[in-house]
Amino acid sequence: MAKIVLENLGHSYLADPKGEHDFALKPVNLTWQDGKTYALLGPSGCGKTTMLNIISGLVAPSHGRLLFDGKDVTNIPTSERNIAQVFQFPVIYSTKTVRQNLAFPLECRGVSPSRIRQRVAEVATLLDLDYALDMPARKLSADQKQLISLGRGLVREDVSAILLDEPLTVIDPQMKFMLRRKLREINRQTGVTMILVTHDQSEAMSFADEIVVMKDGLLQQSGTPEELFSRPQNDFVGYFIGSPPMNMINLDVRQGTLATDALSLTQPSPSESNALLYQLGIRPEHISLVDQTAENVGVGTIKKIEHLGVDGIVTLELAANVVIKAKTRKHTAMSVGTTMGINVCQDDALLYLDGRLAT
Amino acid sequence: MNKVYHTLKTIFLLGWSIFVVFPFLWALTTSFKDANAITSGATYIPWVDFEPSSQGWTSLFTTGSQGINIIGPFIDSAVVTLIASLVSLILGTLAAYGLSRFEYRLGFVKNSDITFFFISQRIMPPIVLAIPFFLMLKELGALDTIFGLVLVYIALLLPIAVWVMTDFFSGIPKELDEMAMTDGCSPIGAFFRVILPNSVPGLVVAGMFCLIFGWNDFFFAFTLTFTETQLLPVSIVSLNSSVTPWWSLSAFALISVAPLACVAVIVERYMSRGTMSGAIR
Amino acid sequence: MLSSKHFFLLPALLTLVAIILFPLLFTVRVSFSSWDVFQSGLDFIGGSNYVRVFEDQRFWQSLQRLSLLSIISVSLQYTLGFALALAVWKQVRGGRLMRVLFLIPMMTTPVVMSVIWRTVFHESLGPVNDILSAFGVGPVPWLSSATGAFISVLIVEVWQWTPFMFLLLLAGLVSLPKEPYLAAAIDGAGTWRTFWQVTFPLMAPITIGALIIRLIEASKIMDTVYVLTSGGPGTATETSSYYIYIRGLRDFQIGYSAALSLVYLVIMIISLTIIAKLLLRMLVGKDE
Amino acid sequence: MLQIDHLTTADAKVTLDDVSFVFEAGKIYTILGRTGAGKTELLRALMGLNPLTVGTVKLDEEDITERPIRARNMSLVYQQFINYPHLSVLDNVAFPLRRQGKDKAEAHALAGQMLTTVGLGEFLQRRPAQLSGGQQQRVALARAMVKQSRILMLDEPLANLDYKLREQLREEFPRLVADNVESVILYTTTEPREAMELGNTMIVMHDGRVIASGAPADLFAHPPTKDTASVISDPPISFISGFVRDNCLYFSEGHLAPSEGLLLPADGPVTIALRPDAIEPDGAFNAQIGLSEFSGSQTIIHLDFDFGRAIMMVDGIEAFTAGNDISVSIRSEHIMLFAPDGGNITLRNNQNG
Repeated sequence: MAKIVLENLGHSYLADPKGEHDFALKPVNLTWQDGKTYALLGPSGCGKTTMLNIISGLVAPSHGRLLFDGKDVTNIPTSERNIAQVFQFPVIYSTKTVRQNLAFPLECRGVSPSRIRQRVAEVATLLDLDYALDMPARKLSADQKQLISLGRGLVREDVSAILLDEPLTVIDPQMKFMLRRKLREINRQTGVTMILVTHDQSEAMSFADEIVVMKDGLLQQSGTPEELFSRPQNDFVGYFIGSPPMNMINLDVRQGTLATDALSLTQPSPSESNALLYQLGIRPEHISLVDQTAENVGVGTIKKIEHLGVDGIVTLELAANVVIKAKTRKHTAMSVGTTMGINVCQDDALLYLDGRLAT
Repeated sequence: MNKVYHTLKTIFLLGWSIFVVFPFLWALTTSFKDANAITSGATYIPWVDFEPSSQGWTSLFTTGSQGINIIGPFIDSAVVTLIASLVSLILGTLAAYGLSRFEYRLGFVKNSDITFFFISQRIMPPIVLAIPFFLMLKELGALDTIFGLVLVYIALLLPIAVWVMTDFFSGIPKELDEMAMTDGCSPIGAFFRVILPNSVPGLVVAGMFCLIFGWNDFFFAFTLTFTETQLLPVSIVSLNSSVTPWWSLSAFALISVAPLACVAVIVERYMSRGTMSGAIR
Repeated sequence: MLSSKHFFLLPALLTLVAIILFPLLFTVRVSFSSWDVFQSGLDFIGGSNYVRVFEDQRFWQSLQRLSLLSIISVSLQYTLGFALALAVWKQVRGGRLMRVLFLIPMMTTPVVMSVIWRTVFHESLGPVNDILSAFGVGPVPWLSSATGAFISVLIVEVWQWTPFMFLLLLAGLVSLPKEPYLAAAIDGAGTWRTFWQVTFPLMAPITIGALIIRLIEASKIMDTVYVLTSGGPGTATETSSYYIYIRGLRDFQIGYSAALSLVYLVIMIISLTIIAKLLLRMLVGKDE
Repeated sequence: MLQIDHLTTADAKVTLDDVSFVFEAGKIYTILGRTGAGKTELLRALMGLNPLTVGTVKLDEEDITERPIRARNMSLVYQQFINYPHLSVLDNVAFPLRRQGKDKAEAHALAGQMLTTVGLGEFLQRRPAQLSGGQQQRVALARAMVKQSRILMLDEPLANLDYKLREQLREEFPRLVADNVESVILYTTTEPREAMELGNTMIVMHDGRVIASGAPADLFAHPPTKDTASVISDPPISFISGFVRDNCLYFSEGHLAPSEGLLLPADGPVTIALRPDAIEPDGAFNAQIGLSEFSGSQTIIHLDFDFGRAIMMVDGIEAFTAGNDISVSIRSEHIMLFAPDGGNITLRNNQNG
């Protein structure tokens, strides 16, 4: 078990990076605590896989250092890093039984047979694989194979972290839910740090204590799901976290304040700002639709109602052709064409200057 | 440990390289020798060990009693191999596509049985077929002709083409031809407009295997031709059994293996790209 | 009802049936006749040719020799080919050149190269004995002793066909996925364990394919033998194909050689099927 | 109008079992079902790609069951991004037009227009392999739409795309197909939200059969069977096997379930279905928190009751610590009852409730 520190860590696949653009991963500083769950989240090509490969030791970073519990492991080979990894496609030793698969990492390390037996039994119980121990591993289903991969990491008592590289991709949709839950449970029971790489924000949110959002090799924001959701540091995080994305409404400078015709929410104009673009960011979930009253911060006409089951997404057109989306459970009682009052809590309306959250 | 391993690997690779090139180098140096240089025992380096002579090479292009004409056999070999390979490739590709996409049934015979029938022809020892071939070609008046050999070689190469192309086509998603058909192609049209243009790697690999096995065959050429048609392998063997002019023999051998040795470059490219793995079941 | 699917299959199928099936059936018929130099034509003598095959010691010995030769040579080709493929797999410097070089022997004509090998193994004028003598060994009777001739054939076969194994196995290696190797590194497996637990199982299907193809081809060996040793000295390197060739096309015992070749074909098919099943069970663990 | 009657297939891994339906032009039908429910098989059967053992396909009263694929005037977008690898993007989209006999200039003009519509106007000369997954799928969509075929089928077209890309294309989809007013549009998916968002009519498939169909909101509110309820619920619906005794509903012995407004069936076993929104914090039921997951603006809490497990969904971000005890209320107006054989038996005093 270990604390993982990324110290000014960056990587360029080019020998001589000229500028920002040449970096697959722009230098970052991050600290990951022992025993928590983390998610590296971003669209394809965002650098999350490069970061994972650096941590696993597949790629040696061109810049910076990687520390496990204060020890510099930047140039130490994978086998000596005490990490484990679960891949997108299940990797098992196809000629071995489940038991032999789980025992393999310990055998490689020369652990005594009695200790191996004990550890394998413990881990098998943890994974609910007791019944399958003597089956050939290749006969198991994809989600069970993923558990075996995980188990090969868990049997090692010295394991610092388990890396999960989009492990739910090939799992049946019905099983995804179960496996995700299983992963959380195992984290709670064993206290092993887990790092998940994914492009699916809901997967990241439901899994991780803390999420690292990346784009174009650049760290966008790192924080708890709550933080990312309620205070996205920039417009990309606002877009990427949450579905539908955060509404962004342009503001004009009017006599020292920022205002829009769409909503009667004003913001004090920040002094000494030379930003070109002022925007108000509001989560669709934070917009409540009510009958029109004088207290409303705005009114809008319903353009579209999408049923998503329990809740629905309502598209509204406000004044000055501003279109926003709101998420509600009362959508079944609404109809297209009606005009609704809009309420937004002042705290839920965030100010963005050129796409960055103004603090 | 790592160092020892690395050294062993280098020695192994080096040793094998020498083993591989040795016969070629020996043939090359021998081809420049004359009778004196040969009968005085093994020698290796021209000018140092022996006085080089070009008679081995010139004799190949001289006609008459002293010469051995290599041009005739070379052309015959090329014509037979190319025609047979081409026909096999065309027929084999069509059959492989059919077998990979449609269902055929003839009583209890299914697709897999037909595929097996094609491929199993490789098990057939040439000797089993040699005598009936001989009689059949004699019946057709095709003994000792290019036509007769082409016919036999098609039987020899067709299974190879079917084998490689069946595996190749099974790697092309069926959805591609289905899509072509929904876009308005007939099954035959889908094959020619969509599948064939995307089959170049498979065709190259299959074609190369046909060329290799066609060009290198000796047995059928040996039993089914005599004087009118002569392929390279047969001519060199007949040269071998008469007096042994090692110099001509070596030059002859080098010329006859040269064209296909060049093919190795192409094979390597396809192998490294991984396009070949589909060709192996 | 000639639908488009027949357009694809029929030309090849009919061609092959026309060229192969009739000769094969003809061979079956001939094997029941006494066709030879003195009596050409299709009479019917029942199964007496087959009885003669089962009493023909020289044939059964040639079959034993062939089995020994193919098993040893294919095993060597596989081991060496796999070793070479592994060695150049990740070789960057000079790798390309070496790959091309290692492939060349399989592109060359076996009989042509056998002609060269004959000069190489020549007892007094060849380079092998010359080099060996420098180490105080020899002269080795390469082609004139039974063991020497057998080993010579073996060397030539290995030289010629190891590249084929190399080709199939390397093509397999380059298409292997990366993750299992990373997993093995993470699990702490060394080179040796990684090979046996990851590379070898992943390569099992290709291994089986390659071994079967080579065994099939090796069982037909005859060109090399014909040129290199003519089956000699005595019958020391006489393989089944070569023996049948002597009976059929040299002695012109057409009927008898037809019977021989059919027995040989049946044995080939049966034993190769068994070998394929055994390999499948050993390497892939399939129970069917 | 497309009418299918008693479609039944054999052979394939998943078989269709007596599927009948009538599709109208200009509407989008989403076919929802889990993997292996027979969605793809239905599309393939319509296309003529899977042989039918029984059944007929009629397009505008004309029987086309035996018609060859190329003459069916249908198009299909696959889950994998399938395009012609050897053709440029423009030629890919022009391909079906050329097969219809249009000359090159006309085909290219129409294809170019369609590609502009799907947002690929600047990539006309690229090869499909040089595009991203989302762009490749747009090419496939353009090619399927450019023909203006009578039936446009999409087989989980977004399944292999990144989450956000999926969201974006889903949003654009209605606009993209807006021109195909003559077409019946069939769209398969495994995701209930996608099916409800995109479909005018939603068709639920299970085990090779159509088990329910109708307007998405209606189906969601009143699923006719337990299977339907379970297929169309995301997050999952919870089932608890309880029973009815003396006109009272029980989760289990000693655990009375709320039933105001419900007309209960006769005494006997019954399956009680709880949607995530049927459970709310604070109330008379005690449970242990098994796990709490954060998803968008909701928190999904897995609860372990004495009588079974259920999932609660709470708006907003709230900390629920796993392992803690919690009291919750269960709202009877969101309860559904199913007979043990799976059929819906929920009856309410007030049907609007």
